[in-house]
Amino acid sequence: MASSLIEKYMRMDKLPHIWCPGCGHGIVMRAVVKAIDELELNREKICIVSGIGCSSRAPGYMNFNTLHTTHGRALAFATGIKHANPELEVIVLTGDGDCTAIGGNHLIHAARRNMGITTVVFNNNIYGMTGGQYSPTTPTGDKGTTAPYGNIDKVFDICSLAQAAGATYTGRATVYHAQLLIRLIKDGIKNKGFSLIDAISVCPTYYGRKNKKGDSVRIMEWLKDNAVNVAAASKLPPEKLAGKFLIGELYNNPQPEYTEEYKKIVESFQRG
Amino acid sequence: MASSLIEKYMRMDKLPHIWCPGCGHGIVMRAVVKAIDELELNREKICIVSGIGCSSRAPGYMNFNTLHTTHGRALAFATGIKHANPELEVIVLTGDGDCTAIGGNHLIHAARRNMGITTVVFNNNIYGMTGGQYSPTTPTGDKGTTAPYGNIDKVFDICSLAQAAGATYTGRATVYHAQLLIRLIKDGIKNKGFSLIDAISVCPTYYGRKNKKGDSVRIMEWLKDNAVNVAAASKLPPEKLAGKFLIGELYNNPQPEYTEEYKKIVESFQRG
Amino acid sequence: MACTEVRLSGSGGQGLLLCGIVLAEAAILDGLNAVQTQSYGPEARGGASKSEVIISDAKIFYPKVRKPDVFLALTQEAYDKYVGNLKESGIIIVDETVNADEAPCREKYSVPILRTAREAVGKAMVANIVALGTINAITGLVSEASLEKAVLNRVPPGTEELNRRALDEGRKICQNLR
Amino acid sequence: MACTEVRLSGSGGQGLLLCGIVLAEAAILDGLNAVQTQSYGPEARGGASKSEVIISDAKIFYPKVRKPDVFLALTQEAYDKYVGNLKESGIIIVDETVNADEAPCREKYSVPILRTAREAVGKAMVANIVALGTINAITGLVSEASLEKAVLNRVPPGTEELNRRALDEGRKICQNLR
Amino acid sequence: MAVKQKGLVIKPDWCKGCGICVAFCPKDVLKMENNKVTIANGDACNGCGLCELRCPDFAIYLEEDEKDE
Amino acid sequence: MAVKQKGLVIKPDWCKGCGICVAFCPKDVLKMENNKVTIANGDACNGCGLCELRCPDFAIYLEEDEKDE
Amino acid sequence: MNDKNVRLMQGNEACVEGAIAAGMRFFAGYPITPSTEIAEGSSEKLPQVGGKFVQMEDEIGSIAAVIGASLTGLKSMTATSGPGMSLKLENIGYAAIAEIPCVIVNVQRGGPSTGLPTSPAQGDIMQARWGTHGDHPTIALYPSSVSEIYQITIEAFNMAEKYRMPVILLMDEVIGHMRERIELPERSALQIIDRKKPSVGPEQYLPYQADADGGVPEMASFGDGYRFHVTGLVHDETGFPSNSSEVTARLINRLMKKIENNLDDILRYEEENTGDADTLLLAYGCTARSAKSAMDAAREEGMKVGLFRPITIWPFPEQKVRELAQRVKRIIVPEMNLGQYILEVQRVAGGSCTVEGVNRADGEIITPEDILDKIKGVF
Amino acid sequence: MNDKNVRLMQGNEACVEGAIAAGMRFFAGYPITPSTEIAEGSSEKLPQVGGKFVQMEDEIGSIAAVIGASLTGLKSMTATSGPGMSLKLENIGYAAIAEIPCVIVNVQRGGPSTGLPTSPAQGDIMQARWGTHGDHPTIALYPSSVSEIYQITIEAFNMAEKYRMPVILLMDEVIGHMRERIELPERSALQIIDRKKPSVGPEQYLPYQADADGGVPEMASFGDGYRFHVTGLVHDETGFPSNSSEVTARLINRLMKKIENNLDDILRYEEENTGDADTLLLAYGCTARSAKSAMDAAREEGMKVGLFRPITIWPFPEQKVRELAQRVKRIIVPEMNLGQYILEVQRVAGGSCTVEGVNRADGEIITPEDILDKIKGVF
Ligand SMILES: Cc1ncc(C[n+]2csc(CCOP(=O)(O)OP(=O)(O)O)c2C)c(N)n1
Ligand SMILES: Cc1ncc(C[n+]2csc(CCOP(=O)(O)OP(=O)(O)O)c2C)c(N)n1
Ligand code: SF4
Ligand code: SF4
Ligand code: SF4
Ligand code: SF4
Ligand code: SF4
Ligand code: SF4
Ligand SMILES: [Mg+2]
Ligand SMILES: [Mg+2]
Repeated sequence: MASSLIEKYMRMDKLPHIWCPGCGHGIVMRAVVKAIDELELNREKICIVSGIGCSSRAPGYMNFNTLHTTHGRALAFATGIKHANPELEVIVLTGDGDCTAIGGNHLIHAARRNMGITTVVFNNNIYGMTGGQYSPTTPTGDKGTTAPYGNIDKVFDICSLAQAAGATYTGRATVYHAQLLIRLIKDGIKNKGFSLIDAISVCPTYYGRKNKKGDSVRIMEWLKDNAVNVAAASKLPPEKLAGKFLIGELYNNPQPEYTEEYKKIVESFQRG
Repeated sequence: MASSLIEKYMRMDKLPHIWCPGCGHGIVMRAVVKAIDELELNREKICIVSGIGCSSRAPGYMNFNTLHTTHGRALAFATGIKHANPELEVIVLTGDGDCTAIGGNHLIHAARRNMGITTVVFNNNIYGMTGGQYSPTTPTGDKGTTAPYGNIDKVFDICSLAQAAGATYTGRATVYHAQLLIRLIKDGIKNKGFSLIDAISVCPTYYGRKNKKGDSVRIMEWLKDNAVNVAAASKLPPEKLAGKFLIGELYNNPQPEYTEEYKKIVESFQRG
Repeated sequence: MACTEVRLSGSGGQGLLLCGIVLAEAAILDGLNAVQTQSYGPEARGGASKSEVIISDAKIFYPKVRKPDVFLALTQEAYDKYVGNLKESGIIIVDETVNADEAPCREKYSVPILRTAREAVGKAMVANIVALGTINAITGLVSEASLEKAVLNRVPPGTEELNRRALDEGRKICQNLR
Repeated sequence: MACTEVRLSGSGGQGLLLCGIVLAEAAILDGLNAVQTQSYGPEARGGASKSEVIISDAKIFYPKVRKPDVFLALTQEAYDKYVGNLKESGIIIVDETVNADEAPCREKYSVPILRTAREAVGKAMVANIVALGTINAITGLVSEASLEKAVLNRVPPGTEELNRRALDEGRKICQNLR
Repeated sequence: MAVKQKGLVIKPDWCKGCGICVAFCPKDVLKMENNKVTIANGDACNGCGLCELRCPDFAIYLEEDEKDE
Repeated sequence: MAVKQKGLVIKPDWCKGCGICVAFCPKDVLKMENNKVTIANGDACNGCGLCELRCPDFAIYLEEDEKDE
Repeated sequence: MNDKNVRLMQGNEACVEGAIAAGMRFFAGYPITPSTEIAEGSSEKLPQVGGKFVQMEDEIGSIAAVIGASLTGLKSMTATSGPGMSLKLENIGYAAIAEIPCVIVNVQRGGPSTGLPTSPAQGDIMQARWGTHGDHPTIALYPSSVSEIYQITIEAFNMAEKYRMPVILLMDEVIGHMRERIELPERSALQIIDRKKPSVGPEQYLPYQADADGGVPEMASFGDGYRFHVTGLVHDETGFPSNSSEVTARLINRLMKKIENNLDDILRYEEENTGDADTLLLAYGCTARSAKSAMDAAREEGMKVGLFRPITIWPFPEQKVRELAQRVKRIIVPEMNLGQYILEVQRVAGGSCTVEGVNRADGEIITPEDILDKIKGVF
Repeated sequence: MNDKNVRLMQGNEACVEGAIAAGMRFFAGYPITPSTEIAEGSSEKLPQVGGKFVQMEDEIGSIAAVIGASLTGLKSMTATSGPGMSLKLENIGYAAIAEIPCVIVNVQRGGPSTGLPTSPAQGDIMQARWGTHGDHPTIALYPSSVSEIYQITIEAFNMAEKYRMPVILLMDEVIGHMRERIELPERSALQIIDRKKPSVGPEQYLPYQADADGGVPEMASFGDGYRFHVTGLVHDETGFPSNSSEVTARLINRLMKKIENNLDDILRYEEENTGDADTLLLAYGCTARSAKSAMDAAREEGMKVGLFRPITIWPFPEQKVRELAQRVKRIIVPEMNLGQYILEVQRVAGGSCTVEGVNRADGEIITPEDILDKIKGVF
């Protein structure tokens, strides 16, 4: 027996999952099913799509229509799914590497088209699956197995990037702030267009170890201490915000969704 | 005989170029050499890189180290060049399709790394070379040969996208505002990190014709009437800005350049 | 006529592609076989361009024109570039502005196609349709009815009358010739 | 000894990969040939894992262990998963916490490797090095000197003393055994 | 073989011993034992559900009242 | 075969007749003839160089004074 | 027109028409010469029949979207040329291992790289078979006229749906771009094959359970009420990943067997004058048209020349070619490449006759004379 | 160690060491199992020798950056596995036509698609030859031990630089990941080849002018003072695009001839016991190790078994295999795929002997017993 939420939505025969002890991905995955549960969505009409990575293993555990694609391409597969059947609620679960490194182009274009897809980035600031190489979100100066002398790249703010590309909903929460995470995923799903939730996860095995940041508990404490809710942030003096990062709903500006616009073209022929 | 600028910097045996009458790309190409000339750069140390497209033919006409790569990949080739020899002034000439459709991922990552590359986008809002398909910058509602019923996609603001990704200098000018264009390219080259100049060009042959926007002269008149300089824009009431677009320097925030940061790692071993 | 090879040439914007398509379509309306091909390449951006048609009552295998029986050139550049390989028994039709003095073949017609379009029809753009009228008047490759039908099939709606006139004027030029 | 196949197994975090590498390196220091391989796969994320070494005075071609001569298991899971295929003449060395009652082979040693690491050396992490000491004391696969040198080659700087002690304690366990 | 107290359920075979629930329980209800979580002080549990919310392995949760059925 | 007047040079074989220079010359110096640009009113030219700046085909330009040499 | 079904049509246009007749309701693509008209035609026609078109950001996204749409129940296609084909290969492998029906059109141009974008070439023959990594089955079809493009596009969809796999349609630039007479069959006369839907309920459904013949699993669509899992990892009958060597062997073998066991159904070819031929021309696509002319000319001169034209070029029509090789003295394989398909012909001929190529990789199509010269032994 | 040059080294590590010894000063890559250690090792070692490492956003960017860096004068390499290899193909074609030296390592894993990411396979043999579109030359090398990886990586760089082309280094997961004894040669004993720099000044320099032998043009670097143009379009000796069929034929033929005319230099192989053999094992990579054991065992039982191990697997050692085929009764080709290299062996054997495969595509390596069974005719 597991909790009724898990029993209801997970593929019980695949659990316990393969993720390492303390891996944040389990917290994010639970947040996704919790959001689905609270929205009372028709599960037959939910399609969960991922790429390749530790995070991208999530769909295999989730009892919906699930698709595990190639590395970086989840959003492009999802675009085909949503366009083919706009009735489906398409949710993409992806990693920081999957979504913003090799998959960066599909991200900005799905956002630009405002495709009706909700993307949840399991952002652990590292390539977990391949063993700890730095990713586009590994903080500058941190180490990875391919950055033995410290990463000199700048990092993406995935939400800003998605917004600049055209996303109509963005938000960020961490695995410490799991309640907020659930709310943002719900709001992201409710937005008809392209939504992106940057879910700050934790990879104790590679990111934590390589950077001597300790175990999950210590990293989560760090997340707790350094995240500032946007609402609070607006009231804080700049010096209080130095070195912190924002969580909460960052952008919400509904605009015409792609498949609804396409439908108008198709209907123009059906009427005619 | 042609003007001394052209004689000096162009491969005279390749001229006249192949672009259509009124194609804006020639104006942009001239602006690039003019900027180089005014900066008095050492031409042996300039490397011009392009992808594939009408715009990407430019390097073939320019008498520097020139590289015509594969569609969308100019910035990735350029990254290798700049990293291999940071002394080179690397300038990427690309199209809206080349840079932001198939090449979108390389754009955001070159920007993120703040690679010392100056990118000039010959942005004619269409795929010229393949005959007029809509591009990520074709205005919503406009037609292309693959958007016979009007484009339903939203458009990229290439400068905002590059800035969100990490570019440290961005600016926009049009072929009507060629003087401004030259200045922005100069300032972009002067910025040590990643610079992007969105050069609004004109494709009378496909974009103009498909959208009944008239010939180059008419399109350039439209550009003149609808561009607002950022400096002026800040003083205008919002209603005056509706439907207009901004030109001028849009962002300028120098930050450590990639190859300079890398050099520090290498030097740490040379000292040791 | 077992198999006739036609090469239509001019400058990029003169609509010779359409010209070839219409001719091929007319042949098909006549119950013949036809294959139409054209040159692509960077020269498609202006400069000389050509469109080729093979018409035959038998099946057509090799699809490219090798030795044209009929050659049209609306510009000097196109003429110079594509006049080669003409069959000795071939027919050359050129706009009056084209110098075809050295033409290698038997029949040669220099006709005011561009001027007719501009002046008699009043639209330079329809020179391709004028040319079709002229070519067919000279060669009789396809039936007049099919040619007209093919033209009307392929031109933009609203321009039917204009094009019908262009075809007519094209035909007429030849009457003066004979 | 023509060719000895060694399989070292335990749970993901126990450092058996290093254990295999050190053993192979020691063999090379002794002038022998050695090949070390390991299991990759999703099980690399925790669960049982193994590292394998073949040591031979001749060249080694086929690189995978098929019938181990020496088998180490630090956990029950690893034991159960990898005990198969053992050579009848093989040697089993298990941590005292592992139940190896049904072991299919001649020689079997149940030794307090994990406890020794924890208590005698004071660092659970060095169980792999303790195990090396034990294995070599039992099998004499490589020279003591080479083994120590290989350990010191491969452990993080600053931990040399700790690891030397671990090796020593591992050796000692066996003295009690014999 | 679930361990229960006050609606709090632990599924030890799924627990990977990361300690997250222990660290962030506001009432210090939980503790680690042999790399598995156990209930140290069940009476103190306030049913806030934070342990469930943050357990990456779904190994600890609050039993729901069977209200809907 | 360049056409010159008042430092203004036209290179007719490169001119593609787009009319940009004509349309945007502030002094109405230029005009189209047979799809090529020509100088209609050379005396009016103020040497602003806008025609050169915007000619996509480098077919019109102002001759530089040979100052540096 | 006299007969309203007779038309002048461009090859690329015929591909769109055939696809729509076959039931295509989804197209994702990225423009590239000389295939662009297929995307353009699809963007125009699909909304008219309630279908969906999308221009993706690149070719990788296009094939990915096509696979996603196919999994959602729509017959799907993409079209490209060499450079785009090279980019699609990873996901074509995905479609092969995950058994997703789709059609990929490659209107070939001169390569490698950007090469000769507007010139004809037949340089992607071997790529169609071996381009993606790993062992995988391949069906590739190669029409040689406009009307055959129409018909073979339909067959491509039929095979894709029937065998649940990607089918590659190789085309020549010259046929894609030329216009030719086509007689469109009545819709009712077309044989259209749809994928087999699950015959069992969601509880019993195993998405990768071979059917009774050991071949093709039944296919549910996302949203149908069957909640199944699809992955590009090696997987068992349930669709979930497995590392077992047994499962792997079973999967890979079944994938290959889908083809090997159905060669009779999959292989399409045409032969002419092979009965008494001592010289056999073996050619595909536009080269076969030149070969046909060359054969006719040679026959007129009394030479015993035959023609074998594979339409299914992959799988290779091994048995048929072996038989022919045993009957003739020599096989001539004209190709607009440096010799690709000829390698298989040589392999299968196994020394029983001479096998010679007529090759051009210079952007020009092989003429009947080129082939005739070879037949006559002139070089 | 006794001899300080004797070491225990991992295959992937040996690749990095060999590359640096060969003069590699640039690496761009994207992590993928089982090749990742090559990127990791390069990121660590390159800055120590003044070289450059960059982790790109994907595999396409990686090969592009490698080509850019090579054009700028640095010896450059990238490493990947099947899925990444499929993505790199378009630009590998670019390197072929634009003649840019570079080394591409493919540490193979089970495919197609994501397949079996951590299992060994030899499924990308044909892809290495035919993966990219269009006709192009290919050199692919295939080491079978850790110390051979070191040495062959150097050879890969040498051939890349000498022939100005991409060279593919195919590796087995099992050899990439295993650790083995290696004796590092003295640096001074290594033969390192650098590209030929222009022998003429910038005014005379034609970047694609064949050298005296009709082969490889001299190569300037960007920034050297030669302002040249490089394109992936078909181009003439000046480097500028051309549509001429004559130029095209000349270019493509020269590219192919660079290899055909230098087979003696390019082909590497090893043979053992082929003198009296009636059964020949033909195997590469880790499979050759099993074949060697199987041969030894068979010889002990008195069977006349020989071994031919191509190290250069492309170009195919055609003449050598033909000779051997004429001498032996049968050739056995063990491969960890469904039969790829065997197709070439069959073609070249042309019926002169039996050619049989021993195949596994299930994630396990072929054992000596698998091969021995085949030798003995047991199945
Ligand atoms: C085309 C391709 N390139 C590379 C890989 C190897 N690869 C698998 S997962 C991964 C990175 C995963 O990182 P991320 O998306 O952040 O997920 P995480 O494992 O950290 O959750 C990489 C590089 C691959 N499978 N396919
Ligand atoms: C991989 C690949 N895909 C597609 C193409 C075809 N292609 C060539 S240029 C181009 C678009 C060019 O558009 P843009 O970059 O805006 O340049 P423009 O021609 O408008 O100046 C396309 C799609 C190609 N050459 N390679
Ligand atoms: S490696 Fe990192 S991301 Fe992957 S399962 Fe382990 S902790 Fe999670
Ligand atoms: S097609 Fe458009 S972009 Fe290309 S040359 Fe002509 S006008 Fe310029
Ligand atoms: S429900 Fe709250 S109080 Fe109770 S154990 Fe969990 S976290 Fe602690
Ligand atoms: S959070 Fe979950 S897995 Fe971690 S210790 Fe608590 S119950 Fe165990
Ligand atoms: S702008 Fe240049 S090309 Fe256009 S008309 Fe003037 S001179 Fe001619
Ligand atoms: S220089 Fe100025 S004034 Fe003179 S022609 Fe040119 S645009 Fe007109
Ligand atoms: Mg990650
Ligand atoms: Mg454009």
